[in-house]
Amino acid sequence: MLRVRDLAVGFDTPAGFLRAVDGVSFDVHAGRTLGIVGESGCGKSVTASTVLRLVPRPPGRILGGEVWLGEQDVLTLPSDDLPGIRGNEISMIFQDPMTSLNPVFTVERQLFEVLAMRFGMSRQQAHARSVEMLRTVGIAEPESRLRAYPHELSGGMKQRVMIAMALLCEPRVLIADEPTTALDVTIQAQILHLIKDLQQRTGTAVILITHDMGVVAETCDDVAVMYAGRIVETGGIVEVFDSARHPYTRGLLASIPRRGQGRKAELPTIEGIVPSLTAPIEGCRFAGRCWKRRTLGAADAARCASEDPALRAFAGGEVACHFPVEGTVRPEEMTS
Amino acid sequence: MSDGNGAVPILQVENLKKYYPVRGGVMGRKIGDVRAVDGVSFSVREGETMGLVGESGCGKSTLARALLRLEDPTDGTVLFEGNDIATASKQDLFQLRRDLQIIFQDPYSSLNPRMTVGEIVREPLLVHGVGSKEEQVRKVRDLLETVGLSGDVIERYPHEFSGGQRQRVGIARALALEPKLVVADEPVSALDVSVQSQVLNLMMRLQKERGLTYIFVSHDLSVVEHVSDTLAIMYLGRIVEHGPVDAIYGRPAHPYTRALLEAVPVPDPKQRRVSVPLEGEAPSPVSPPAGCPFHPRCPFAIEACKAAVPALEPVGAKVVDGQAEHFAACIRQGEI
Amino acid sequence: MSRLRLSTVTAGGATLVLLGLLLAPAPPVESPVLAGPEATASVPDSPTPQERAQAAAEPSPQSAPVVLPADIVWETNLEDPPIGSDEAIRGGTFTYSITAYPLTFRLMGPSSNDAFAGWNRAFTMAFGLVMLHPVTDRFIPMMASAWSVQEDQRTIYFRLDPDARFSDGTPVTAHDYVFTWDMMRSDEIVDPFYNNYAEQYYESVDAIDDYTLRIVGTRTSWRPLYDYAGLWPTPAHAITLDDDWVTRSNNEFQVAPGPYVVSDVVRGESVTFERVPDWWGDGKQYFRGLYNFDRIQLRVIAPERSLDYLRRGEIDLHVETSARGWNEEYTFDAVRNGWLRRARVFTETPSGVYGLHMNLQAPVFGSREFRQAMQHLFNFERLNRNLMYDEYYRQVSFFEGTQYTNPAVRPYAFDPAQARVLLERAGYRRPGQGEGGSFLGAVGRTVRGLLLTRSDTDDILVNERGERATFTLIYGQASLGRHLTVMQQEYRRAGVDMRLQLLEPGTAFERGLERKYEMTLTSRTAGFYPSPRQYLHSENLETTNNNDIWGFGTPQVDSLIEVYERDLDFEDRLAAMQQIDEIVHDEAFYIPFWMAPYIRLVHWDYLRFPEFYLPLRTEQVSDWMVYWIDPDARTRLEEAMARGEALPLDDEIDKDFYGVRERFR
Amino acid sequence: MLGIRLDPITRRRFERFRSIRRGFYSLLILGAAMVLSLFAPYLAESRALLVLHEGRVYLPTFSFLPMSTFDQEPPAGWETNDVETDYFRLQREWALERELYARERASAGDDPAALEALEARYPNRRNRVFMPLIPWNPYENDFWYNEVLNDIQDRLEQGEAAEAARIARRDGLGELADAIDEGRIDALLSDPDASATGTVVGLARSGVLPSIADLGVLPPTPPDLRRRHYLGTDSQGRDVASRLLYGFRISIFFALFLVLAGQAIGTVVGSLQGYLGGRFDILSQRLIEVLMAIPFLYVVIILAALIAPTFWMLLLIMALFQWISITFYMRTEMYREKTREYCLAAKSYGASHLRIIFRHLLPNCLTPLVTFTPFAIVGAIFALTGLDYLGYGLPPPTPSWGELLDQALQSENRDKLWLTLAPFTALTVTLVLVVFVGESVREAFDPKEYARYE
Repeated sequence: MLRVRDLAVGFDTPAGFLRAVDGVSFDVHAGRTLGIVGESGCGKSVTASTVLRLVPRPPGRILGGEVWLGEQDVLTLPSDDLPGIRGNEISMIFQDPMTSLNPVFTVERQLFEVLAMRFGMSRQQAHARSVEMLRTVGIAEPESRLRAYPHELSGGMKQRVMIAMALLCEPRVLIADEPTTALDVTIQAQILHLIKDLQQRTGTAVILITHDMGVVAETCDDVAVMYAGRIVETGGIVEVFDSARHPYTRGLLASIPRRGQGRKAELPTIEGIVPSLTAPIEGCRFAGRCWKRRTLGAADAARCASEDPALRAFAGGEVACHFPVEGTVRPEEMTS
Repeated sequence: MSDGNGAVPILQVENLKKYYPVRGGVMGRKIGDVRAVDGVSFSVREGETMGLVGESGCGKSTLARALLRLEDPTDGTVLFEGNDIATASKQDLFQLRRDLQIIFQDPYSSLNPRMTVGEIVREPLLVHGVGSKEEQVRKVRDLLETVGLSGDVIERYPHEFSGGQRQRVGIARALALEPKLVVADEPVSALDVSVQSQVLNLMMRLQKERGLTYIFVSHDLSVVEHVSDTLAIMYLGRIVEHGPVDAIYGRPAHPYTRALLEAVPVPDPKQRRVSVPLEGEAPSPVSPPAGCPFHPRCPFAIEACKAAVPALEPVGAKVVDGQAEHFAACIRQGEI
Repeated sequence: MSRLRLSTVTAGGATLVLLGLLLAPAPPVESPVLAGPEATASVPDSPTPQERAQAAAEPSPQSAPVVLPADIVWETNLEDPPIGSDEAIRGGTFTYSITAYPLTFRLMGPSSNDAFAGWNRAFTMAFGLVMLHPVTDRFIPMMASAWSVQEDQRTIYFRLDPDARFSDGTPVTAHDYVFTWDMMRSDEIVDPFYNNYAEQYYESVDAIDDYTLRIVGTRTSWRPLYDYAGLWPTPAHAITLDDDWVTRSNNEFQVAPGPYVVSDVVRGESVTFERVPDWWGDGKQYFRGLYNFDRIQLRVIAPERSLDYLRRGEIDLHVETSARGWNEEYTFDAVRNGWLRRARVFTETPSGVYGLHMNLQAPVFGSREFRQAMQHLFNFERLNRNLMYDEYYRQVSFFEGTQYTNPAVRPYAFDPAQARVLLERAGYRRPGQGEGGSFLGAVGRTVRGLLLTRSDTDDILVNERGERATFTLIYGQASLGRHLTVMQQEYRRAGVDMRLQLLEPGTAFERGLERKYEMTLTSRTAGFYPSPRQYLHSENLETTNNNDIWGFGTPQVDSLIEVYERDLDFEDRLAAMQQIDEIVHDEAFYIPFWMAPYIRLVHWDYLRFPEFYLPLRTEQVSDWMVYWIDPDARTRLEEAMARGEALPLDDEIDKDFYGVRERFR
Repeated sequence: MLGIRLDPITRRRFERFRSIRRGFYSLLILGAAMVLSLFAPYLAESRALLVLHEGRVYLPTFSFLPMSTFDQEPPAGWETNDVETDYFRLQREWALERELYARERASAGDDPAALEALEARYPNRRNRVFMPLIPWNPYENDFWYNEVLNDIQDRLEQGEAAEAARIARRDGLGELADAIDEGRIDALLSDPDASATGTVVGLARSGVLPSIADLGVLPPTPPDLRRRHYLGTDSQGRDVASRLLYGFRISIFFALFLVLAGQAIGTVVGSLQGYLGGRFDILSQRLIEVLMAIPFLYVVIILAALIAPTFWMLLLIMALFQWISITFYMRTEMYREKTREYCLAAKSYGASHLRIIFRHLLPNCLTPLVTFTPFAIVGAIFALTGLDYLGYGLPPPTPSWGELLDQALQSENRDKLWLTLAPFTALTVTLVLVVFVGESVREAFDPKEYARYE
């Protein structure tokens, strides 16, 4: 449904030019959910917005790559055609529903604009459709909610309205950028459930961007793990969670406190910090923090520092590591 | 409630209330109350960690701040080593503050961007006039090294640090006056998973080394379970369940606790939930429902739940020294 | 610049409106427009409380039947020369400018005192019983052919001119005067000024027969004709006085006894007067040579554009009010060729008090020597030469422009050396030069120099008590700022620090009246007869808010004022007043400024004037219509202009028939 | 940077400001002009900077030296001891002696007696006067243009042709001096074509001697290097350049003091409102609203009419109204900033309210203060100029731009371009510079990049 190839995006910052996304490729299939996970600053949100060419300029710049939506490359489209893509073919839900809804218009007005623009609906038609859609996203008393202004709604409610808006146009691809981060766990569960439910009904392809491994595990079919502007590992959800090959993915999964892990025991951590993306990086981006590398011989360790690993196919997925991890690893090994 | 296993209760909270007036009109007349914290009682034993869990708006942050009298409580007592913080005089409070410190959620807004790290950590020492200038500087270096930052960073400004490092600075500041009790208000919520584990490890190490008592406020049940000894679950300004972590996680007595635990997404794709654990949203604290505040969402609610606010009652038979340890505020706790 | 004219009549006031011609009162201009250095403000000139009480105590003569005294002696005056010229040629249309279109043609009631009202009064309606001859200063007949002032000095009998007719042909009778008085007192006219005037000045107005009138004033006066002959006839038959009168008569052309009536108007643009055919006054001694035009058209033209209209030939006459304009603008061909003529005609009218006033109650001005020093430091010549084109004349007398000036009084000459002597006598000396010499002083001056004010007040004189020779001058006329700052520099050079404070004009005026100032700059208009009591009598000292702004008053002057007010002998009065003039001069609390005793005229060659140009007592060209249009000259001018030829030039632009200028030398 | 350690935000903003060249250079120019204007008495002053007389050095800036010091002739009516030396004239008088000496020395030959007599005739030729760049103080009335010809005329009429020539030569009227020296003057004056009135003024009018054709005029006079009126004189013959300079000094410092005072009060009030909140906030806010409803200019005019407005007094009056607007910004800043956790942190270890406000909150709330200050300065300059224009500002003869503008806009001065252009240009340039600074500051402080989405 959506094929992204070698996407690269950079930003001008006071500290210099920053390559936020550097050669990212992935596919999304109809009716499936791709989770893009990673820690803050790894480039996952930039990737998502670049798919819609929503890069603020300045300071942002799309450096290269292709985004194929069917037979169209979104990145080479004339900018006049972009509104036809946005909302219609690809919709997006943002993390903060408050800033995504216009505070001076009622919900109905905002939904009406979408419907009028996309389908040329009259007010009556739009109203009926809006009520129906709000009901679909699980809003009780949709008639009265339509007359509400965004600030009169709770966070969960606003996110539901956002989803309703995103789905009004029956998009082929839905990008959800941290849709539940601002919400409580119980509400999060409801929203995630809603997205899944709707996806099953409409067959939309979903890209779910999140930093929460739990949410990914709960929702996604495929997962792509990003680190420092790159995808370091990708594959089916079970494969990645059960037997991650990349030391980073391993470390990430291990550092989450889990039930029954032993209370107050020391948690495995990934030491160090994400490298600065303003300076060119030689070799593997994770090399500086890699626990695996510390277990390697001098020659192999030097290779990590000098040679940039490409994504290689592995059983059930792809991994960008010269020395992928296999089997089980004890937490202490990762920490040392 | 006295000590169960030889540990002394360092903090005893009785019927603590914090109401915010709702004002209106030109001259700001009071027209109502927001009952952010509505009659909370619990105790914490020295050297232990009490987890405080709840969803946004449940009053847990307000409670944390009221404990330290960053907000003046409306009613109730907060006995710290026998001194009532809630009514302490200015001078007494000033002295008490040395023993009570707080760590904040947002490592960005909790550090003054215009002060160097050294100045930030030194401020409490300056305010309390601890030691000479040289001693203070030495102490600041020691503290920074204790939290895992090199002493050379004192000249640098917060923006030069990552979120995890900033949180370490915040911890160093909290430790500067060598407190006995530290309230950690969502200390890792804003951090990435890999960093989160680093900070949690640090906090646990400090507790061991310094015998600190923590009140650990969080909405992340996995984290709380990992670090806490006892747990209090809040809903709409009240504690609905309180007791040892194992007991609560093992056999939650309150339907809300149960739903909350179920809502947490587990980072294991093989354990996916099928249904949504809890419908609806928490009502506004301005107009809480009559009776049990949870009854509108509670799957087990009966007519009697609407009648009166249920009190915390001991759960099961486990009693230590004639005192129950596990409490829940549900009239049907035995039945479900 | 001709003196800007503010109506000087006040509540009950007998001051001149159109000087000499009409004794009829006019309400004060409501908001005095102050323009130019000579602008003046007026202040009430009301009867003192004592006088009013005195008048009230006397029994009213009204109760007796009105009969002519048997032994009545009629007076008239036909000996004085005519006002106009015998050479005058009748005919033609005279076009001139007014600043605003009239709001009404009435003379009483709301809005009846605008710029146009002066013309209306002078040419149509407000024809009083007698008038003052503008050259001899004696009363001459106007509507009345004879009069008789009784011994009580407030009862006057008038014999009306039987020829007098209104413009509709009806004879003017004594009843028309009674009607005027009734009308002035009526509520229907909605005019508090006239209501008040009629009550305060007239005890009774009675018609003895159709042509005999008796007027009784409210109080004894040594100038009863001046005070009580101001009524004009109103055609009782043409006016219905009711509640609607004010509105109805707003735009009504009035029936009037004068030589002209309003005949034609273009709303917002012009008003035309037309001469009454066979006007009854033609041929009367004092109307000869006057009112020569058949038509007078007044066009609404902004003052600053008036010269342009003249140059285009759209008006016949322009009065230049700016010294700069007079000296710099008349270099164009029409003037050089003698097509347009310029004349600066010297006249003499009371100019009132105008200059700097020192508050005698202010400590700094307590010393007469100090005040005299201030006089000697006033460098009028410098101001006149360098800021005013040498166009003005120093005012000297307290009674400037009246018959009571003391010719012996000379202005204080600019003499800083003498001023220094006087200042030293008053105890003021230069401060020691210590500051300037010492190192610390030098540092101090440097630091101060670096700050915001120049360190130029160091040389201000100081007296023994350490008080500096400093005072504040408050003033309301912003346009005078430049003259004052030049003065200020002159004073400063002599070691006197005069600070300037510009106030809102009304505030400055009030502060003067309340004597809340040290030095102030104000002016007062004056009547034909000076009224020294309100300015100089010690009775004013007890209160404020009167015209004695200096706080002056001595028993000597009080008694001189008594002489002036009570003595019926002119010589005695003159001696008293001249003595007052001298005392005021010696006391030196008033630094007289300057005046312009002339009218500057620019006119086309065909507009002709008598050899004396204008009568002596003329304030503005509408006062006396002595000029005329010469048709031959018009032809001659048109031919010369067509051929581009010059006409013979005048040798002398200044016209000083009465030797007015000599008095200022 | 200047030895002061700036926190990184400030430093970044400052660097950003510096990188905006227009604003940065405007600030440099303004700063230089302000510093320079502090030394105005050494730039524009009728007192000489230095006089060398008979081997002695005089510094007239620091002391009153009467005319007798240098045997200068006083103006008519004055005594030598009373009047301060006219240094500008003295300079020309001494220069004239040098000139004449040089001329006569060439023809004197080598006769020692003649040389001695010559030396004695020109005793001042070795003396020197050093005048400031603009040899006029802002108060001095120069009526030379109108008076010098009359002066010469008087001398001629009194038969003092030599003195007349001396004056003419001294004041730079060489052509006229030559005509007198060569005895041509009588012929010229009696020729009606050369002088219609038979006077020197008439001679000037006819234009026969072009170098005096512009004399005999009343102020305002156009720019003229001969008298060193670089920008001409105003309607009282005062040097426009000098008045502009002093006017600048007063305007800019007045504005600066006013804004500083206003911002200080506004910051304190606004901070307290924001920090304390509650009743205090509401009550003070209502009070401010009442105060705001008072028409400020009108009040100043009324007050100015009641008390003599000195510099500081006017400053005080205007400061009473100046502080209001900034309180709104400081209040909201404080409201926002006090909820930040670093503020709570400070509270948690017992920092006092004052410490929290001044050490922690204020430095983080200064953005509106700094960004609004340049615009407030513009407003203050405008207000002062406006008041002066109306005549209710600083009392005359204080040099001020508003007063100059007022003169320029008088109808009789409409053709005197220099009068209009000088204050207009000065005002425009100053305000544009300040606005440039302000815009740049704002840009430097604005965290937003002006980004555009496709």
